[in-house]
Amino acid sequence: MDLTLDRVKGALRSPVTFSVVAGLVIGALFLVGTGADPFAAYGAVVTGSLGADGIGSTLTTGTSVLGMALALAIPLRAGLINLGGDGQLVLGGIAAAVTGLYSPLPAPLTVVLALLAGVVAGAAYAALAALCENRFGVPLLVSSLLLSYPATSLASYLVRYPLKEPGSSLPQTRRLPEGVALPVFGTSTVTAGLVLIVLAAAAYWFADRRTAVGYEIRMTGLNARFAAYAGVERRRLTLRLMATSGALAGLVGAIGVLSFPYRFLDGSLTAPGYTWTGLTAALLAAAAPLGTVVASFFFAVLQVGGLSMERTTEVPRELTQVLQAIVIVFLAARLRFPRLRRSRGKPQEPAAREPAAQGEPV
Amino acid sequence: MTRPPSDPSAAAVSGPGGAVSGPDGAVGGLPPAVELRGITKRFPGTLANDAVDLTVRRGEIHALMGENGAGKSTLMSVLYGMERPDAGSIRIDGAEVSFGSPGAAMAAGLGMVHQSFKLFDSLTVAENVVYRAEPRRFGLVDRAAARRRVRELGAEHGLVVDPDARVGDLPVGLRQRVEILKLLHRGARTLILDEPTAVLTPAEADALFAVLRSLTARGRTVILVTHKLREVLEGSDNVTVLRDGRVVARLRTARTSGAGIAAAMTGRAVELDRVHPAGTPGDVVLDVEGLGTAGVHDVRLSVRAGEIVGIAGVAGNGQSELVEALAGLRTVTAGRVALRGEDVTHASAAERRAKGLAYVPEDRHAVGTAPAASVADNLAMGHHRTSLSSRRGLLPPSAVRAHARDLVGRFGVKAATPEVPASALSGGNLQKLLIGRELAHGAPLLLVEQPTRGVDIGAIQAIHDELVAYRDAGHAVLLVSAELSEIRGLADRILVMYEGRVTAAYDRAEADEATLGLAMAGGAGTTTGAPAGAAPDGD
Amino acid sequence: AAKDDAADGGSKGGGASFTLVTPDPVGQNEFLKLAVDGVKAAAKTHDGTQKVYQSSDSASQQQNVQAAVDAAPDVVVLVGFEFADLVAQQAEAHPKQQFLMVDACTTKTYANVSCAVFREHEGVYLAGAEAGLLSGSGKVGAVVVLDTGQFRRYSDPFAAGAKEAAPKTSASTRFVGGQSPFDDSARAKEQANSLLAKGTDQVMAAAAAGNYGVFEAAEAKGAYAYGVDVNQCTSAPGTVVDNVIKKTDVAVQEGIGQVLDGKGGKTVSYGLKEGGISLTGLEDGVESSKCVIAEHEDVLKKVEALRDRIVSGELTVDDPAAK
Amino acid sequence: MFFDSDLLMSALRALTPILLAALGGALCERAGVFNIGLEGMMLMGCFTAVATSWFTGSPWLGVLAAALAAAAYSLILAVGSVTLRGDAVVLGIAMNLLAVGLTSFLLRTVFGVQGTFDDPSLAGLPLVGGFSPLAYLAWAAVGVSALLLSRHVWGLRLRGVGEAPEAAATLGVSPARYKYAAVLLSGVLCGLAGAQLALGNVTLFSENMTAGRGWIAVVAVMLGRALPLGVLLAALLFGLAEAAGFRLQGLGMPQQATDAAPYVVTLVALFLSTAQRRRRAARTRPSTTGVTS
Ligand SMILES: Nc1ncnc2c1ncn2[C@@H]1O[C@H](COP(=O)(O)OP(=O)(O)OP(=O)(O)O)[C@@H](O)[C@H]1O
Ligand SMILES: Nc1ncnc2c1ncn2[C@@H]1O[C@H](COP(=O)(O)OP(=O)(O)OP(=O)(O)O)[C@@H](O)[C@H]1O
Ligand SMILES: [Mg+2]
Ligand SMILES: [Mg+2]
Repeated sequence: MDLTLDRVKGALRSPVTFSVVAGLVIGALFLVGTGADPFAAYGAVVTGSLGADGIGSTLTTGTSVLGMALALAIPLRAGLINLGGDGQLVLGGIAAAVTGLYSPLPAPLTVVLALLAGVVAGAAYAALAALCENRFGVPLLVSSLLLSYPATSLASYLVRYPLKEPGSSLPQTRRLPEGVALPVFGTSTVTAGLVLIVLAAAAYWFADRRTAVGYEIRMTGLNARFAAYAGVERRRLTLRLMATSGALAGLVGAIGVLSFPYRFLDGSLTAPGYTWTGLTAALLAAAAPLGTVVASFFFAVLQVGGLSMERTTEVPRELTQVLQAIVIVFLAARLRFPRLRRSRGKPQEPAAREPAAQGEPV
Repeated sequence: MTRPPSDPSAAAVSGPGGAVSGPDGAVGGLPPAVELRGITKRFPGTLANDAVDLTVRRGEIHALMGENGAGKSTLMSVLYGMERPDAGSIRIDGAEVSFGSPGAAMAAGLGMVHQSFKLFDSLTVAENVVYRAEPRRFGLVDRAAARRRVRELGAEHGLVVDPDARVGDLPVGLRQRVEILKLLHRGARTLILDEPTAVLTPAEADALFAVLRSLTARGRTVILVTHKLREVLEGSDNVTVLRDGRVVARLRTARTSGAGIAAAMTGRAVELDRVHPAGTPGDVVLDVEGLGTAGVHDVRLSVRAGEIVGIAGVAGNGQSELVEALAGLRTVTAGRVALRGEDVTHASAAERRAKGLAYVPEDRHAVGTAPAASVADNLAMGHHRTSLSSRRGLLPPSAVRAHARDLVGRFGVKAATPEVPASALSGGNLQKLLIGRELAHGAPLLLVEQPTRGVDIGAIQAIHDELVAYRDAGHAVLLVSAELSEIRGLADRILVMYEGRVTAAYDRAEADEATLGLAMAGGAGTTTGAPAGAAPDGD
Repeated sequence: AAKDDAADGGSKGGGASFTLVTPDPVGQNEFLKLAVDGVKAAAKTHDGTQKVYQSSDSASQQQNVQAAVDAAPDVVVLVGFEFADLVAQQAEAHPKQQFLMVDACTTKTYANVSCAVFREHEGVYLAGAEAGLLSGSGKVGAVVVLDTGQFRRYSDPFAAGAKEAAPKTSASTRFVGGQSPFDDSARAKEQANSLLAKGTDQVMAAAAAGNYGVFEAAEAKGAYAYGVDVNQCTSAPGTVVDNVIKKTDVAVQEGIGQVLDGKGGKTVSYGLKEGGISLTGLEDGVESSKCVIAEHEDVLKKVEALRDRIVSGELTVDDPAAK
Repeated sequence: MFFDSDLLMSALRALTPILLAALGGALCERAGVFNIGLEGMMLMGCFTAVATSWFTGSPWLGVLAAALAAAAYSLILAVGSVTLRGDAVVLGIAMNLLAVGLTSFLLRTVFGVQGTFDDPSLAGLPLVGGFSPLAYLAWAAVGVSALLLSRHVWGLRLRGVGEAPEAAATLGVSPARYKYAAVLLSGVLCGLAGAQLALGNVTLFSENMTAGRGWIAVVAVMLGRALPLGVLLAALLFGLAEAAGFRLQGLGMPQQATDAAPYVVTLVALFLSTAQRRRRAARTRPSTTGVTS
């Protein structure tokens, strides 16, 4: 009982809570400053994203955000930052599109093959960034970022010339053949992609919590020298984590192509900024699996709700973007609510200090 | 041996060599260069300095000695304004002072060379020397003046260094010179050197002493913190010995001997001097031939099941590098390492562990643990691929927790729950965690480095008992320690490392402290044809 | 911000309702501004209400269209080729909902989807002819957002028109590209500079926000530029020769009118003939347009003749988007 | 001729904002703070410059305000990473996101438009010899910062702080003070970079108009090894690759290839320079760029 109370108090005092509350308060100040009603605005965000009309969009957006968040969280768990999510995402998408268009197999098998093609393309490209660090000493942060641009350009070229839909004025591939599509839930825009991503999240959670590999990844993130001392080989881990990361990004790309409008359209995978939103979510949760899921959902709500708020009120949706960034600034600085009573929970203190680095906020 | 009713070495205060003139001792009417009175400094859980009096006369080289953790560095930090004393007073040239910062101490004519160099590797010698005290022209660093200054000071004091060399490219001996030049540039009249020769070759050390003597000849004063008896005997005028934060001897170097100083230094709590019964050696577990790696040359040694082989030596003589090379964390450049008859010279750390090696590293915060991770996670490391992971790499949290509870109980680690982060543990408890984790492997070979550094007396005893029990269970242990009493109490055979080589090997019976102390200070003959790893009890 | 204005003077509720969904933020995008003007005018005419939903990417386009359809206004107006797939999907799912697509059309035809498309290439061709006639160096060029079929309508016909008017003219195109092709005017400006450096003295600008950059570059070099969608001569008087006018507002208004009259489901193509595409120089009020072309009546005469040939069907301009 | 003065001019114009921002990044790097928030700081500079120039009619006030605003914005990084010891990479990424949102939001609330604000009466910076005065300032800044870092007392101390803060502290130099100064200066430089972009290269503000230039600056810092001249060369390499790309379009190279070219060239240059550095010395200067790895 007392323990639960302490936990609740700990959670309330955690930087996550502080950052979210501070973000909301500052956002409210912005709103008041522009003459809007913060309650109405936040209300519109909530009803617009979680109401009957919005939940489908939230889950659809959430699929991509969570997918990219997982992709970036997995290496982040070991302290590696992959800034090349866009390139891996796009290559996954284009690989899936090519497979979907030219596979001779029956439609259901083609779907599976296209998903696999996306996964492989993303993984291979991300592994290239890892090789740049392992073999050439170019920091992963930079190599992944720089590699991202040529990948998006390549995809852009492919859909402009060799893969272009004849007669279309858009740089897009032909529509995938009938049936080469992920199953959709009812009349919504939510596809089986959500299931795949949720499964990936569950697998990540499982690996993180319950496998030796997950343990090694966590320990590498907390103290790389410690992990190396115990026999974890950093280069190999980097390569594998990046490949996994790219695989997930590629999967998100493939899901994007195998969902409406069932084709690869230049820029449509990257323009919504899932990579950055995903990275933000992963950072916000310190790459912890459940935290990443919660943060991704939070951002999907903000994005979909923000757009809805803009439609129904006078408040621009950039507000939600600002809110998102403020939350993460506060979190990075590990600000928290001041302690109310000094005497309590001494042994808890260091535990409470680290949730940004380790803890599950659940 | 049990602890005598009164500390025998206490007599050394008036010393075998005869006492120096008392703490008040102003010589020739001049006030002492430095006079510390009743300095007390307490850290949480440690009384680092306990009413220390220290008098340093102008123009002398005054050695400050004591075992690891005796409080030497703390005392110097207090003197240099980096730590505030809890009690006591400081006089410089007779005037009472109170320093709030190193800057203030510098202004009073003190200068300190720290135990680990405080240099900027990418900057030039001249830049390092004038940093924060730059000669200027139009607001710019007057590089010509800085260079000139380095040359002048170098010529004056025999500290020749190329002013334009990048400090990072210099050998340690020259870096040491740069440190001293830094002080001289700032006009320091009293130089404090904390273990300046720990990383120097004997030739470099000799050169340093020549410089120090020339400095004192010109009226400067040197306080030298060191572990090396030879240097003290050859280079210093007076010696003050600290033990457990207290002054236990004040000696005039000319009238004392290495044995006298060593006796004063090591009159430590009885538990450490307890000699455990010898082991019964079996098959060779670790066999090293002609091993070379950065800082280690041509090391030959072997460790057998059921024995503890101790490696004694002053820190920085290659012990850490040797152990890292054995553990697979450092590339071996020469020689061969065999573990239970299998060649593992180029095996990875993971492969060596799988073949039966456990390792307690020296640095428990940066290497041995992940302070931010929970106690349970820290205890699982290394076991996570073996005993704890059931099938196909699954690592059930329940197994990790059970393992943690087991080890916490067995090794008496004081942790509220296995979920608290390791950073919440005290140093001693963290060390117990680390040793418990590595012992729990039951690996045929245990490498253990400085197992009791910074650990309280009770924990030391527990750790020693564990190590002996481990040996008696038929495992091989390679123990690296800078604590002579530890080595003597535990090891069945003792090797001494000096300058990256094994320079002496003793049976436990023949290794008294004076002999060892002498060998550690490089007094064990030349490195050629050293007995190295050849088991002295011959087989 | 979302706009939910009862048209001036009109009473709310009684009349028709229209929702416009844009593919990008309206901002300073002249083309989208005209579309907004169009729905506003329609709301006024039909005594109704209008809303504008601005999207910024594929995800928000999808959400906005969904939201628009959910609210079931009389007409959902969509501007831009990006909506083709979405409209097809929604039209099928909601046969009672009327859609008006501007600037693009679904591949299949639906009874509840009306389209208004433009033949910009005809206007661009005329602008090219002006450029060919006015060029001193015999070199003309275009700075265009991206290398896509849609945007090639602003480069290829420009070259063709110039060559028609002055056969020795050579033409060159730059695509802005980069990390944000629609917003990066500094990049567009450098692209223009790279054309000007080669002696090009007539530049067609179809670079979205980058047009301002192109005008700045031309102005600095004393060269001439051509704008799009509306009269952009005011942005750089003395530099902008003429503009390819695209009367989106008219297309929206007329389209809505037809849908309300029950004549939906058709595709109307606007070109020179229909007056949906024109040049500022060919419209009334050239004199006060601040356009350079106003000083070149001889050129305008020839261009008018060329226009008449296109209108009469004697001359057809190749449409790069149809390739 | 393919390489002519126009190509160089074009490259120089394109690199000016990148160079200013990269110099700021280099100062931070030298002080031991990894600053990847250059893009965001620059964007804040763009908006402030345009807004101030619009409301006061003076581009010079715009430049000044941009420098001040970006410096104030950089405090997020200074306080967050130096005082509160937060992760500089996370802070930098958040600052980039925040700047995009904040400037778009302000664009709507201050100017009531979305996307782009452009007005013929918006006063831009005058051109002197084909370049804006800020371009000359940028080139001068290369020299000044090179001199400052290599020869000035402040620069010497800053380099010391970045390399070994505890060593600097034992000599009585406060590392925090120098780190703050470096971050604030990088703010000023990024503000100038933004002003140059929005009032020099062009005269308008559009959302996200920095278009990745801040990231290129980050890469230039790395490629130029945080040396002002190295940063200049890196920026020049990028600028030339971009300007050459524009030309190559004219020779029929697809837009997508010319888009990718500068990044590929940069990556190759990074490979070569890292390889060379590795060959040259086993001992490398500790760098802050590895903070998170
Ligand atoms: N900052 C600190 N906080 C807590 N304890 C400290 C601190 N610094 C030193 N100690 C403790 O004070 C005691 C004296 O340490 P000190 O560094 O002065 O020893 P030393 O004689 O210099 O040892 P060594 O020979 O290893 O350098 C040790 O027990 C040490 O662990
Ligand atoms: N060329 C020099 N030769 C010897 N000593 C010098 C020289 N220049 C300065 N010093 C000494 O170094 C110390 C500090 O120098 P200085 O006065 O320049 O630092 P400071 O004024 O504290 O610096 P700042 O105010 O910029 O932090 C002083 O004791 C000064 O006498
Ligand atoms: Mg020591
Ligand atoms: Mg010490």
